[in-house]
Amino acid sequence: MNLTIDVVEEKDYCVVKLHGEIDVYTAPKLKKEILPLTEQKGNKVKIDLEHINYLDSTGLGVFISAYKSTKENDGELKLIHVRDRVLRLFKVTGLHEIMAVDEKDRGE
Amino acid sequence: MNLTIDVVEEKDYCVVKLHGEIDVYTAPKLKKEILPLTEQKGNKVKIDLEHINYLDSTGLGVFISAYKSTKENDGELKLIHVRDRVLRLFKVTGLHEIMAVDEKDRGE
Amino acid sequence: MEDFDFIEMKVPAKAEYVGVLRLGVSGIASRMGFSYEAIEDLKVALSEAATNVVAHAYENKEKGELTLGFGVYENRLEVMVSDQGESFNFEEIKNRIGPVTYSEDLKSVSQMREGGFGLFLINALMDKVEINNEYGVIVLMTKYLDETEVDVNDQVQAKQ
Amino acid sequence: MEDFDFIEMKVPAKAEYVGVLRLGVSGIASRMGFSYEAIEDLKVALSEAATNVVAHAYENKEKGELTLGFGVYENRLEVMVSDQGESFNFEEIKNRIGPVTYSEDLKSVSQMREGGFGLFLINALMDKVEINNEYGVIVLMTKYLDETEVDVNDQVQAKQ
Ligand SMILES: Nc1ncnc2c1ncn2[C@@H]1O[C@H](COP(=O)(O)OP(=O)(O)O)[C@@H](O)[C@H]1O
Ligand SMILES: Nc1ncnc2c1ncn2[C@@H]1O[C@H](COP(=O)(O)OP(=O)(O)O)[C@@H](O)[C@H]1O
Repeated sequence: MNLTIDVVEEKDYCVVKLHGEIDVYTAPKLKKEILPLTEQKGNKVKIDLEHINYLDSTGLGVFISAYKSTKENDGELKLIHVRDRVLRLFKVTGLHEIMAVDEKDRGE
Repeated sequence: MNLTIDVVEEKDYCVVKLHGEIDVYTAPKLKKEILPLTEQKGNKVKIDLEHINYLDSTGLGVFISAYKSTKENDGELKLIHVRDRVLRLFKVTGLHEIMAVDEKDRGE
Repeated sequence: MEDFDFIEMKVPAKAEYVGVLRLGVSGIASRMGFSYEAIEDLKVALSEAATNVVAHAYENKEKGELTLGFGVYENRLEVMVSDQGESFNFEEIKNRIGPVTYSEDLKSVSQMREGGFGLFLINALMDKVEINNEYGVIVLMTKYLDETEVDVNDQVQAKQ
Repeated sequence: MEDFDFIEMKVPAKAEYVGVLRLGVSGIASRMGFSYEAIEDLKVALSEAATNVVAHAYENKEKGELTLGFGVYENRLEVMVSDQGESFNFEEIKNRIGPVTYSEDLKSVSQMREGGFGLFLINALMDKVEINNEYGVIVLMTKYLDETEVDVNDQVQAKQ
Protein backbone atom coordinates (compact mmCIF):
# COMPACT_ATOMS: atom_id res chain seq x y z
CA MET A 1 0.00 0.00 0.00
CA ASN A 2 3.03 2.28 0.12
CA LEU A 3 5.28 3.89 -2.43
CA THR A 4 9.03 4.25 -2.34
CA ILE A 5 10.75 6.72 -4.64
CA ASP A 6 14.40 6.56 -5.63
CA VAL A 7 15.86 9.31 -7.78
CA VAL A 8 19.12 8.95 -9.67
CA GLU A 9 20.15 12.36 -10.98
CA GLU A 10 22.67 12.67 -13.81
CA LYS A 11 23.90 15.78 -15.61
CA ASP A 12 21.03 16.21 -18.05
CA TYR A 13 18.67 13.44 -17.20
CA CYS A 14 17.37 11.57 -14.24
CA VAL A 15 15.69 8.28 -13.52
CA VAL A 16 12.95 8.00 -10.94
CA LYS A 17 12.46 4.45 -9.76
CA LEU A 18 9.13 3.72 -8.13
CA HIS A 19 8.18 0.72 -6.00
CA GLY A 20 4.71 -0.04 -4.71
CA GLU A 21 1.33 1.56 -5.24
CA ILE A 22 0.29 4.95 -6.58
CA ASP A 23 -3.07 6.01 -5.21
CA VAL A 24 -4.73 8.94 -3.49
CA TYR A 25 -2.57 8.33 -0.42
CA THR A 26 0.83 8.14 -2.10
CA ALA A 27 0.25 10.44 -5.12
CA PRO A 28 0.89 13.73 -3.26
CA LYS A 29 4.32 12.52 -2.17
CA LEU A 30 5.10 11.43 -5.72
CA LYS A 31 4.06 14.78 -7.15
CA LYS A 32 6.24 16.62 -4.66
CA GLU A 33 9.26 14.54 -5.68
CA ILE A 34 8.77 14.61 -9.43
CA LEU A 35 7.66 18.17 -10.17
CA PRO A 36 10.92 19.85 -9.13
CA LEU A 37 12.77 17.53 -11.51
CA THR A 38 10.52 18.52 -14.41
CA GLU A 39 11.07 22.19 -13.65
CA GLN A 40 14.79 22.04 -14.38
CA LYS A 41 15.24 23.51 -17.88
CA GLY A 42 15.76 20.85 -20.50
CA ASN A 43 15.83 17.99 -18.02
CA LYS A 44 15.02 14.53 -19.32
CA VAL A 45 13.00 12.68 -16.74
CA LYS A 46 12.53 8.94 -16.98
CA ILE A 47 10.08 7.35 -14.64
CA ASP A 48 10.58 3.64 -14.14
CA LEU A 49 7.28 1.90 -13.41
CA GLU A 50 8.61 -1.65 -13.45
CA HIS A 51 7.79 -2.19 -9.79
CA ILE A 52 4.50 -0.37 -9.68
CA ASN A 53 1.84 -2.97 -9.02
CA TYR A 54 -1.05 -0.56 -8.64
CA LEU A 55 -1.91 2.76 -10.21
CA ASP A 56 -5.16 4.65 -10.72
CA SER A 57 -6.31 8.05 -11.94
CA THR A 58 -4.50 9.85 -9.14
CA GLY A 59 -1.25 8.52 -10.62
CA LEU A 60 -2.29 9.48 -14.14
CA GLY A 61 -2.94 12.99 -12.82
CA VAL A 62 0.58 13.25 -11.42
CA PHE A 63 2.11 12.12 -14.71
CA ILE A 64 0.00 14.59 -16.68
CA SER A 65 1.14 17.47 -14.54
CA ALA A 66 4.74 16.29 -14.82
CA TYR A 67 4.31 16.06 -18.59
CA LYS A 68 2.92 19.59 -18.78
CA SER A 69 5.75 20.86 -16.65
CA THR A 70 8.47 19.28 -18.79
CA LYS A 71 6.85 20.72 -21.92
CA GLU A 72 6.88 24.18 -20.37
CA ASN A 73 10.53 23.79 -19.45
CA ASP A 74 11.78 22.29 -22.72
CA GLY A 75 12.35 19.00 -21.03
CA GLU A 76 11.21 15.49 -21.73
CA LEU A 77 9.20 12.97 -19.80
CA LYS A 78 9.26 9.26 -20.45
CA LEU A 79 7.56 6.44 -18.61
CA ILE A 80 9.54 3.24 -18.92
CA HIS A 81 9.04 -0.45 -18.13
CA VAL A 82 5.32 0.03 -17.96
CA ARG A 83 3.52 -3.20 -17.11
CA ASP A 84 0.48 -4.53 -18.93
CA ARG A 85 -2.08 -3.57 -16.32
CA VAL A 86 -0.74 -0.06 -15.88
CA LEU A 87 -0.36 0.38 -19.63
CA ARG A 88 -3.99 -0.54 -20.01
CA LEU A 89 -5.06 2.51 -18.01
CA PHE A 90 -2.94 4.77 -20.22
CA LYS A 91 -4.57 3.25 -23.28
CA VAL A 92 -8.14 3.43 -21.99
CA THR A 93 -7.72 7.10 -21.09
CA GLY A 94 -5.95 7.95 -24.37
CA LEU A 95 -2.86 9.19 -22.54
CA HIS A 96 -0.51 6.81 -24.34
CA GLU A 97 -1.13 8.85 -27.50
CA ILE A 98 0.16 11.96 -25.85
CA MET A 99 2.89 10.88 -23.49
CA ALA A 100 5.88 8.66 -24.15
CA VAL A 101 4.87 5.41 -22.50
CA ASP A 102 7.35 2.68 -23.15
CA GLU A 103 6.68 -0.85 -22.08
CA LYS A 104 9.78 -2.41 -23.57
CA ASP A 105 12.66 0.00 -23.04
CA ARG A 106 14.76 -1.85 -20.52
CA GLY A 107 18.00 0.03 -21.21
CA GLU A 108 19.04 3.57 -20.51
CA MET B 1 -6.31 -17.21 1.28
CA ASN B 2 -6.38 -20.68 -0.20
CA LEU B 3 -4.60 -23.92 0.46
CA THR B 4 -3.19 -26.38 -2.02
CA ILE B 5 -2.32 -29.89 -0.95
CA ASP B 6 0.08 -32.18 -2.79
CA VAL B 7 0.60 -35.72 -1.56
CA VAL B 8 3.54 -37.88 -2.58
CA GLU B 9 2.91 -41.45 -1.45
CA GLU B 10 5.75 -43.95 -1.14
CA LYS B 11 5.71 -47.56 0.10
CA ASP B 12 5.84 -46.85 3.83
CA TYR B 13 5.83 -43.09 4.09
CA CYS B 14 4.32 -40.10 2.44
CA VAL B 15 5.01 -36.40 2.18
CA VAL B 16 2.19 -33.88 2.20
CA LYS B 17 3.25 -30.55 0.74
CA LEU B 18 1.09 -27.61 1.69
CA HIS B 19 0.96 -24.19 0.05
CA GLY B 20 -1.01 -21.21 1.32
CA GLU B 21 -3.09 -20.58 4.41
CA ILE B 22 -4.61 -22.93 6.97
CA ASP B 23 -7.65 -21.37 8.61
CA VAL B 24 -11.28 -22.18 9.37
CA TYR B 25 -12.06 -22.15 5.65
CA THR B 26 -9.29 -24.45 4.44
CA ALA B 27 -8.83 -26.70 7.53
CA PRO B 28 -11.72 -29.09 6.73
CA LYS B 29 -10.24 -29.88 3.32
CA LEU B 30 -6.84 -30.47 4.93
CA LYS B 31 -8.29 -32.80 7.53
CA LYS B 32 -10.07 -34.80 4.86
CA GLU B 33 -6.82 -35.28 2.94
CA ILE B 34 -4.53 -36.05 5.85
CA LEU B 35 -6.61 -38.33 8.09
CA PRO B 36 -6.85 -41.25 5.64
CA LEU B 37 -3.04 -41.20 5.36
CA THR B 38 -2.66 -41.44 9.13
CA GLU B 39 -5.08 -44.34 9.26
CA GLN B 40 -2.84 -46.60 7.18
CA LYS B 41 -1.15 -48.96 9.68
CA GLY B 42 2.43 -47.94 10.38
CA ASN B 43 2.46 -45.12 7.86
CA LYS B 44 5.02 -42.36 8.32
CA VAL B 45 3.43 -39.06 7.43
CA LYS B 46 5.57 -35.99 6.86
CA ILE B 47 3.82 -32.70 6.49
CA ASP B 48 5.86 -30.02 4.79
CA LEU B 49 4.90 -26.56 6.05
CA GLU B 50 7.60 -24.63 4.20
CA HIS B 51 5.06 -22.75 2.10
CA ILE B 52 2.46 -22.17 4.76
CA ASN B 53 2.33 -18.44 5.39
CA TYR B 54 -0.61 -18.48 7.76
CA LEU B 55 -1.87 -20.95 10.34
CA ASP B 56 -4.06 -20.63 13.41
CA SER B 57 -5.73 -22.89 15.97
CA THR B 58 -7.87 -24.56 13.31
CA GLY B 59 -4.65 -25.84 11.75
CA LEU B 60 -3.27 -26.94 15.12
CA GLY B 61 -6.50 -28.88 15.64
CA VAL B 62 -6.04 -30.76 12.38
CA PHE B 63 -2.46 -31.68 13.27
CA ILE B 64 -3.51 -32.87 16.72
CA SER B 65 -6.14 -35.15 15.30
CA ALA B 66 -3.65 -36.44 12.72
CA TYR B 67 -1.15 -37.05 15.52
CA LYS B 68 -3.69 -38.96 17.56
CA SER B 69 -4.65 -41.01 14.54
CA THR B 70 -1.04 -42.00 13.73
CA LYS B 71 -0.49 -43.01 17.37
CA GLU B 72 -3.54 -45.23 17.24
CA ASN B 73 -2.32 -46.83 14.03
CA ASP B 74 1.33 -47.31 14.99
CA GLY B 75 2.36 -44.68 12.54
CA GLU B 76 4.40 -41.50 12.81
CA LEU B 77 3.65 -37.87 12.17
CA LYS B 78 6.28 -35.25 11.56
CA LEU B 79 5.93 -31.62 10.66
CA ILE B 80 8.88 -30.42 8.64
CA HIS B 81 10.28 -27.09 7.42
CA VAL B 82 8.22 -25.20 9.94
CA ARG B 83 8.71 -21.46 9.70
CA ASP B 84 9.39 -19.16 12.63
CA ARG B 85 5.92 -17.70 12.85
CA VAL B 86 4.17 -21.02 12.61
CA LEU B 87 6.63 -22.61 15.03
CA ARG B 88 5.80 -19.87 17.50
CA LEU B 89 2.18 -21.04 17.71
CA PHE B 90 3.31 -24.61 18.40
CA LYS B 91 5.55 -23.32 21.16
CA VAL B 92 2.97 -21.03 22.76
CA THR B 93 0.41 -23.82 22.88
CA GLY B 94 2.93 -26.40 24.15
CA LEU B 95 2.34 -28.67 21.16
CA HIS B 96 6.00 -28.72 20.12
CA GLU B 97 6.69 -30.75 23.27
CA ILE B 98 4.33 -33.45 22.12
CA MET B 99 4.56 -33.59 18.38
CA ALA B 100 7.64 -33.81 16.18
CA VAL B 101 7.97 -30.29 14.85
CA ASP B 102 11.11 -29.83 12.84
CA GLU B 103 12.15 -26.45 11.60
CA LYS B 104 15.46 -27.43 10.09
CA ASP B 105 15.05 -30.82 8.49
CA ARG B 106 15.37 -30.00 4.81
CA GLY B 107 16.25 -33.51 3.67
CA GLU B 108 14.20 -36.65 3.51
CA MET C 1 -35.50 -13.62 -4.22
CA GLU C 2 -31.97 -14.09 -5.43
CA ASP C 3 -29.71 -15.18 -2.60
CA PHE C 4 -26.61 -13.16 -1.82
CA ASP C 5 -24.11 -12.30 0.91
CA PHE C 6 -23.85 -8.71 2.03
CA ILE C 7 -20.60 -7.28 3.34
CA GLU C 8 -20.20 -3.79 4.67
CA MET C 9 -17.16 -1.66 5.45
CA LYS C 10 -17.19 1.81 6.95
CA VAL C 11 -14.07 3.94 7.12
CA PRO C 12 -13.31 7.61 7.72
CA ALA C 13 -13.18 9.44 4.37
CA LYS C 14 -9.38 9.66 4.44
CA ALA C 15 -6.80 8.84 1.79
CA GLU C 16 -4.99 6.37 4.03
CA TYR C 17 -7.93 3.96 4.10
CA VAL C 18 -8.47 3.61 0.36
CA GLY C 19 -5.77 0.94 0.22
CA VAL C 20 -7.50 -0.99 3.00
CA LEU C 21 -10.72 -1.02 0.98
CA ARG C 22 -8.73 -2.30 -1.97
CA LEU C 23 -7.49 -5.22 0.10
CA GLY C 24 -11.08 -5.94 1.03
CA VAL C 25 -12.33 -6.07 -2.53
CA SER C 26 -9.41 -8.16 -3.70
CA GLY C 27 -10.08 -10.69 -0.94
CA ILE C 28 -13.76 -10.96 -1.72
CA ALA C 29 -13.22 -11.10 -5.47
CA SER C 30 -10.52 -13.73 -5.28
CA ARG C 31 -12.73 -15.82 -2.99
CA MET C 32 -15.45 -15.58 -5.64
CA GLY C 33 -13.08 -16.81 -8.33
CA PHE C 34 -12.60 -13.64 -10.36
CA SER C 35 -9.60 -13.62 -12.72
CA TYR C 36 -6.48 -11.67 -11.87
CA GLU C 37 -7.41 -9.10 -14.53
CA ALA C 38 -10.93 -8.66 -13.22
CA ILE C 39 -9.66 -8.24 -9.66
CA GLU C 40 -7.36 -5.47 -10.85
CA ASP C 41 -10.30 -3.79 -12.58
CA LEU C 42 -12.35 -4.00 -9.41
CA LYS C 43 -9.53 -2.52 -7.36
CA VAL C 44 -9.18 0.46 -9.68
CA ALA C 45 -12.93 1.08 -9.97
CA LEU C 46 -13.47 0.90 -6.22
CA SER C 47 -10.47 3.15 -5.57
CA GLU C 48 -11.74 5.73 -8.04
CA ALA C 49 -15.10 5.92 -6.31
CA ALA C 50 -13.47 6.00 -2.87
CA THR C 51 -10.97 8.65 -3.99
CA ASN C 52 -13.88 10.83 -5.06
CA VAL C 53 -15.42 10.52 -1.63
CA VAL C 54 -12.12 11.48 -0.03
CA ALA C 55 -11.51 14.34 -2.46
CA HIS C 56 -14.94 15.81 -3.13
CA ALA C 57 -17.66 14.65 -0.75
CA TYR C 58 -16.76 16.51 2.39
CA GLU C 59 -15.03 19.57 1.02
CA ASN C 60 -16.76 21.93 3.41
CA LYS C 61 -16.77 19.65 6.41
CA GLU C 62 -14.07 18.62 8.74
CA LYS C 63 -14.70 14.92 8.45
CA GLY C 64 -16.99 12.37 6.95
CA GLU C 65 -17.55 8.72 6.43
CA LEU C 66 -17.26 6.38 3.47
CA THR C 67 -19.55 3.36 3.35
CA LEU C 68 -18.77 0.44 1.13
CA GLY C 69 -21.23 -2.34 0.48
CA PHE C 70 -20.57 -5.58 -1.39
CA GLY C 71 -23.31 -7.76 -2.77
CA VAL C 72 -21.81 -11.20 -3.39
CA TYR C 73 -24.01 -13.05 -5.88
CA GLU C 74 -23.58 -16.38 -7.61
CA ASN C 75 -22.67 -14.72 -10.90
CA ARG C 76 -21.55 -11.19 -10.01
CA LEU C 77 -20.15 -8.77 -7.46
CA GLU C 78 -21.96 -5.53 -6.77
CA VAL C 79 -19.93 -2.78 -5.15
CA MET C 80 -21.65 0.25 -3.63
CA VAL C 81 -19.62 3.25 -2.54
CA SER C 82 -21.55 5.96 -0.75
CA ASP C 83 -21.08 9.12 1.25
CA GLN C 84 -23.29 11.60 3.04
CA GLY C 85 -21.47 14.59 1.61
CA GLU C 86 -22.15 17.01 -1.20
CA SER C 87 -23.89 15.89 -4.34
CA PHE C 88 -23.04 17.00 -7.83
CA ASN C 89 -24.89 17.73 -11.01
CA PHE C 90 -24.19 14.93 -13.43
CA GLU C 91 -25.06 16.97 -16.54
CA GLU C 92 -22.62 19.62 -15.46
CA ILE C 93 -19.62 17.37 -14.99
CA LYS C 94 -20.39 15.27 -18.06
CA ASN C 95 -18.27 17.42 -20.34
CA ARG C 96 -15.24 17.51 -18.12
CA ILE C 97 -14.87 13.78 -17.72
CA GLY C 98 -13.83 11.12 -20.23
CA PRO C 99 -10.65 10.14 -22.08
CA VAL C 100 -8.29 12.72 -23.47
CA THR C 101 -7.87 13.14 -27.20
CA TYR C 102 -4.84 14.04 -29.21
CA SER C 103 -6.52 17.18 -30.54
CA GLU C 104 -7.18 18.34 -27.00
CA ASP C 105 -3.50 18.01 -26.27
CA LEU C 106 -2.41 19.84 -29.41
CA LYS C 107 -4.62 22.78 -28.60
CA SER C 108 -2.76 23.65 -25.47
CA VAL C 109 -0.62 21.47 -23.30
CA SER C 110 -0.91 23.86 -20.42
CA GLN C 111 -4.68 23.57 -20.41
CA MET C 112 -4.71 19.81 -20.58
CA ARG C 113 -6.74 18.58 -17.67
CA GLU C 114 -5.23 16.53 -14.91
CA GLY C 115 -8.44 15.02 -13.57
CA GLY C 116 -11.78 13.82 -14.75
CA PHE C 117 -10.68 10.23 -15.34
CA GLY C 118 -12.24 8.68 -12.27
CA LEU C 119 -15.87 8.18 -13.30
CA PHE C 120 -14.71 7.42 -16.82
CA LEU C 121 -12.46 4.60 -15.62
CA ILE C 122 -15.15 3.18 -13.36
CA ASN C 123 -17.39 2.98 -16.37
CA ALA C 124 -14.72 1.47 -18.60
CA LEU C 125 -13.68 -1.22 -16.13
CA MET C 126 -17.03 -2.32 -14.70
CA ASP C 127 -19.90 -4.01 -16.51
CA LYS C 128 -22.66 -1.80 -15.15
CA VAL C 129 -22.55 1.50 -13.29
CA GLU C 130 -25.32 3.51 -11.67
CA ILE C 131 -24.87 6.80 -9.89
CA ASN C 132 -27.37 8.27 -7.50
CA ASN C 133 -26.71 11.71 -6.12
CA GLU C 134 -29.89 12.78 -4.53
CA TYR C 135 -28.38 12.91 -1.08
CA GLY C 136 -24.63 12.51 -0.99
CA VAL C 137 -23.34 10.30 -3.79
CA ILE C 138 -23.89 6.59 -4.28
CA VAL C 139 -21.94 4.75 -6.96
CA LEU C 140 -23.24 1.25 -7.59
CA MET C 141 -21.12 -0.86 -9.89
CA THR C 142 -21.39 -4.44 -11.00
CA LYS C 143 -18.89 -6.90 -12.36
CA TYR C 144 -19.91 -10.31 -13.70
CA LEU C 145 -17.84 -13.42 -13.12
CA ASP C 146 -18.56 -14.60 -16.62
CA GLU C 147 -17.92 -11.76 -19.01
CA THR C 148 -20.36 -13.01 -21.60
CA GLU C 149 -23.21 -12.00 -19.29
CA VAL C 150 -22.37 -8.35 -19.67
CA ASP C 151 -25.10 -6.02 -20.82
CA VAL C 152 -24.62 -4.43 -24.24
CA ASN C 153 -25.43 -1.01 -22.87
CA ASP C 154 -22.57 -0.21 -20.54
CA GLN C 155 -22.93 3.54 -20.28
CA VAL C 156 -23.00 5.38 -16.97
CA GLN C 157 -26.62 5.72 -15.95
CA ALA C 158 -27.40 8.83 -13.98
CA LYS C 159 -30.39 8.56 -11.68
CA GLN C 160 -31.37 11.90 -10.34
CA MET D 1 -11.34 12.81 24.52
CA GLU D 2 -8.67 10.80 22.82
CA ASP D 3 -8.94 11.07 19.06
CA PHE D 4 -9.27 7.91 17.00
CA ASP D 5 -10.51 6.55 13.67
CA PHE D 6 -13.24 3.97 13.72
CA ILE D 7 -13.51 1.34 11.02
CA GLU D 8 -16.27 -1.20 10.79
CA MET D 9 -16.68 -4.38 8.77
CA LYS D 10 -19.74 -6.61 8.71
CA VAL D 11 -19.72 -10.01 7.08
CA PRO D 12 -21.91 -13.09 7.17
CA ALA D 13 -20.66 -15.48 9.87
CA LYS D 14 -19.15 -17.85 7.30
CA ALA D 15 -15.73 -19.45 7.14
CA GLU D 16 -15.01 -18.02 3.71
CA TYR D 17 -14.95 -14.43 4.98
CA VAL D 18 -12.45 -14.88 7.81
CA GLY D 19 -9.59 -14.46 5.33
CA VAL D 20 -11.12 -11.21 4.07
CA LEU D 21 -11.17 -9.85 7.63
CA ARG D 22 -7.53 -10.83 7.94
CA LEU D 23 -6.68 -8.77 4.87
CA GLY D 24 -8.50 -5.87 6.49
CA VAL D 25 -6.57 -6.00 9.73
CA SER D 26 -3.25 -6.45 7.97
CA GLY D 27 -3.96 -3.36 5.83
CA ILE D 28 -4.90 -1.22 8.80
CA ALA D 29 -2.04 -2.46 10.97
CA SER D 30 0.58 -1.98 8.28
CA ARG D 31 -0.73 1.53 7.65
CA MET D 32 -0.29 2.21 11.37
CA GLY D 33 3.30 1.05 11.24
CA PHE D 34 3.06 -2.21 13.18
CA SER D 35 5.96 -4.61 12.73
CA TYR D 36 5.64 -7.70 10.58
CA GLU D 37 5.54 -9.85 13.72
CA ALA D 38 2.84 -7.76 15.35
CA ILE D 39 0.74 -7.86 12.18
CA GLU D 40 0.96 -11.65 12.19
CA ASP D 41 -0.16 -11.69 15.83
CA LEU D 42 -3.10 -9.45 15.01
CA LYS D 43 -4.10 -11.68 12.10
CA VAL D 44 -4.12 -14.80 14.27
CA ALA D 45 -5.95 -13.16 17.19
CA LEU D 46 -8.62 -11.68 14.93
CA SER D 47 -9.04 -14.97 13.09
CA GLU D 48 -9.45 -16.88 16.35
CA ALA D 49 -12.22 -14.58 17.48
CA ALA D 50 -13.86 -14.66 14.06
CA THR D 51 -13.53 -18.44 13.85
CA ASN D 52 -15.38 -18.71 17.15
CA VAL D 53 -18.23 -16.64 15.77
CA VAL D 54 -18.39 -18.86 12.70
CA ALA D 55 -18.13 -22.07 14.75
CA HIS D 56 -20.08 -21.37 17.93
CA ALA D 57 -22.23 -18.25 17.84
CA TYR D 58 -25.03 -19.35 15.57
CA GLU D 59 -25.13 -23.07 16.17
CA ASN D 60 -28.89 -23.22 16.37
CA LYS D 61 -29.61 -20.64 13.71
CA GLU D 62 -29.37 -20.78 10.00
CA LYS D 63 -27.31 -17.65 9.61
CA GLY D 64 -25.82 -14.79 11.49
CA GLU D 65 -23.57 -11.80 11.23
CA LEU D 66 -20.08 -11.02 12.41
CA THR D 67 -19.27 -7.41 13.21
CA LEU D 68 -15.70 -6.24 13.39
CA GLY D 69 -14.74 -2.83 14.73
CA PHE D 70 -11.29 -1.26 14.68
CA GLY D 71 -10.30 1.64 16.88
CA VAL D 72 -7.21 3.21 15.35
CA TYR D 73 -5.42 5.23 18.01
CA GLU D 74 -2.11 7.04 17.96
CA ASN D 75 -0.43 4.35 20.08
CA ARG D 76 -2.60 1.24 19.68
CA LEU D 77 -5.12 -0.72 17.67
CA GLU D 78 -8.30 -1.95 19.31
CA VAL D 79 -10.10 -4.80 17.58
CA MET D 80 -13.64 -5.69 18.53
CA VAL D 81 -15.23 -8.89 17.25
CA SER D 82 -18.88 -9.33 18.07
CA ASP D 83 -21.87 -11.48 17.25
CA GLN D 84 -25.54 -11.60 18.22
CA GLY D 85 -25.48 -15.34 18.79
CA GLU D 86 -25.29 -17.56 21.80
CA SER D 87 -23.29 -16.53 24.83
CA PHE D 88 -21.17 -18.86 26.93
CA ASN D 89 -20.28 -19.20 30.57
CA PHE D 90 -16.70 -18.14 30.98
CA GLU D 91 -16.18 -20.04 34.24
CA GLU D 92 -17.39 -23.18 32.58
CA ILE D 93 -15.05 -23.09 29.58
CA LYS D 94 -12.07 -21.88 31.64
CA ASN D 95 -10.82 -25.40 32.34
CA ARG D 96 -11.02 -26.62 28.79
CA ILE D 97 -8.96 -23.85 27.25
CA GLY D 98 -5.26 -23.11 27.53
CA PRO D 99 -2.01 -24.71 26.37
CA VAL D 100 -1.50 -28.45 26.43
CA THR D 101 0.96 -30.02 28.82
CA TYR D 102 3.16 -33.02 28.39
CA SER D 103 1.50 -34.80 31.30
CA GLU D 104 -1.88 -34.33 29.65
CA ASP D 105 -0.53 -36.03 26.56
CA LEU D 106 1.01 -38.91 28.48
CA LYS D 107 -2.25 -39.64 30.25
CA SER D 108 -4.05 -40.54 27.11
CA VAL D 109 -3.31 -39.56 23.57
CA SER D 110 -6.78 -40.45 22.46
CA GLN D 111 -8.29 -37.99 24.91
CA MET D 112 -6.01 -35.13 24.01
CA ARG D 113 -8.18 -32.24 23.07
CA GLU D 114 -8.18 -30.81 19.57
CA GLY D 115 -9.64 -27.42 20.42
CA GLY D 116 -9.63 -24.84 23.15
CA PHE D 117 -6.64 -22.92 21.84
CA GLY D 118 -8.52 -19.98 20.38
CA LEU D 119 -9.15 -17.78 23.40
CA PHE D 120 -5.80 -18.82 24.80
CA LEU D 121 -3.96 -17.66 21.69
CA ILE D 122 -5.86 -14.38 21.58
CA ASN D 123 -4.70 -13.74 25.10
CA ALA D 124 -1.13 -14.77 24.38
CA LEU D 125 -0.77 -12.65 21.26
CA MET D 126 -2.57 -9.45 22.23
CA ASP D 127 -1.64 -7.00 24.96
CA LYS D 128 -5.08 -6.69 26.52
CA VAL D 129 -8.23 -8.78 26.08
CA GLU D 130 -11.73 -8.24 27.40
CA ILE D 131 -14.65 -10.54 26.80
CA ASN D 132 -18.23 -9.56 27.27
CA ASN D 133 -20.91 -12.19 26.82
CA GLU D 134 -24.02 -10.69 28.18
CA TYR D 135 -25.77 -10.75 24.83
CA GLY D 136 -23.92 -12.62 22.13
CA VAL D 137 -20.16 -12.43 22.55
CA ILE D 138 -17.90 -9.41 22.25
CA VAL D 139 -14.15 -9.87 22.25
CA LEU D 140 -12.25 -6.61 22.60
CA MET D 141 -8.53 -6.87 22.14
CA THR D 142 -5.80 -4.28 22.10
CA LYS D 143 -2.32 -4.23 20.66
CA TYR D 144 0.11 -1.39 21.31
CA LEU D 145 2.45 -0.06 18.66
CA ASP D 146 5.21 0.29 21.19
CA GLU D 147 5.47 -2.91 23.14
CA THR D 148 6.89 -1.24 26.22
CA GLU D 149 3.46 0.26 26.86
CA VAL D 150 1.98 -3.13 27.57
CA ASP D 151 0.20 -3.65 30.85
CA VAL D 152 1.80 -6.11 33.25
CA ASN D 153 -1.48 -7.84 33.84
CA ASP D 154 -2.29 -9.47 30.52
CA GLN D 155 -4.81 -12.05 31.61
CA VAL D 156 -8.18 -12.50 29.93
CA GLN D 157 -10.69 -10.40 31.80
CA ALA D 158 -14.17 -11.77 31.84
CA LYS D 159 -16.91 -9.21 32.26
CA GLN D 160 -20.20 -10.80 32.90
N1 LIG E 1 -18.51 11.39 -4.11
C1 LIG E 1 -18.56 12.60 -4.72
N2 LIG E 1 -19.00 13.69 -4.03
C2 LIG E 1 -19.06 14.90 -4.64
N3 LIG E 1 -18.68 15.11 -5.92
C3 LIG E 1 -18.23 14.08 -6.64
C4 LIG E 1 -18.14 12.77 -6.09
N4 LIG E 1 -17.67 11.94 -7.05
C5 LIG E 1 -17.48 12.68 -8.14
N5 LIG E 1 -17.81 13.99 -7.91
C6 LIG E 1 -17.74 15.10 -8.90
O1 LIG E 1 -17.58 14.56 -10.19
C7 LIG E 1 -16.40 15.09 -10.82
C8 LIG E 1 -15.75 14.06 -11.74
O2 LIG E 1 -15.17 13.00 -10.98
P1 LIG E 1 -14.02 12.11 -11.63
O3 LIG E 1 -14.45 11.68 -12.97
O4 LIG E 1 -13.71 11.05 -10.65
O5 LIG E 1 -12.79 13.09 -11.81
P2 LIG E 1 -11.98 13.96 -10.75
O6 LIG E 1 -12.29 13.42 -9.40
O7 LIG E 1 -10.57 13.78 -11.17
O8 LIG E 1 -12.45 15.37 -10.95
C9 LIG E 1 -15.52 15.53 -9.66
O9 LIG E 1 -14.64 16.56 -10.04
C10 LIG E 1 -16.56 16.02 -8.65
O10 LIG E 1 -16.98 17.33 -8.96
N1 LIG F 1 -18.42 -16.17 19.77
C1 LIG F 1 -18.75 -17.23 20.55
N2 LIG F 1 -20.04 -17.62 20.70
C2 LIG F 1 -20.37 -18.67 21.49
N3 LIG F 1 -19.46 -19.40 22.18
C3 LIG F 1 -18.16 -19.09 22.07
C4 LIG F 1 -17.73 -17.98 21.27
N4 LIG F 1 -16.38 -17.89 21.38
C5 LIG F 1 -15.99 -18.88 22.20
N5 LIG F 1 -17.06 -19.61 22.63
C6 LIG F 1 -17.00 -20.76 23.57
O1 LIG F 1 -15.73 -20.79 24.17
C7 LIG F 1 -15.10 -22.06 23.94
C8 LIG F 1 -13.59 -21.91 23.85
O2 LIG F 1 -13.23 -21.25 22.66
P1 LIG F 1 -11.78 -21.40 22.06
O3 LIG F 1 -10.77 -21.17 23.13
O4 LIG F 1 -11.66 -20.50 20.89
O5 LIG F 1 -11.65 -22.91 21.64
P2 LIG F 1 -12.51 -23.77 20.57
O6 LIG F 1 -13.25 -22.81 19.70
O7 LIG F 1 -11.50 -24.56 19.85
O8 LIG F 1 -13.41 -24.62 21.42
C9 LIG F 1 -15.76 -22.60 22.69
O9 LIG F 1 -15.70 -24.01 22.62
C10 LIG F 1 -17.19 -22.09 22.84
O10 LIG F 1 -17.93 -22.93 23.69
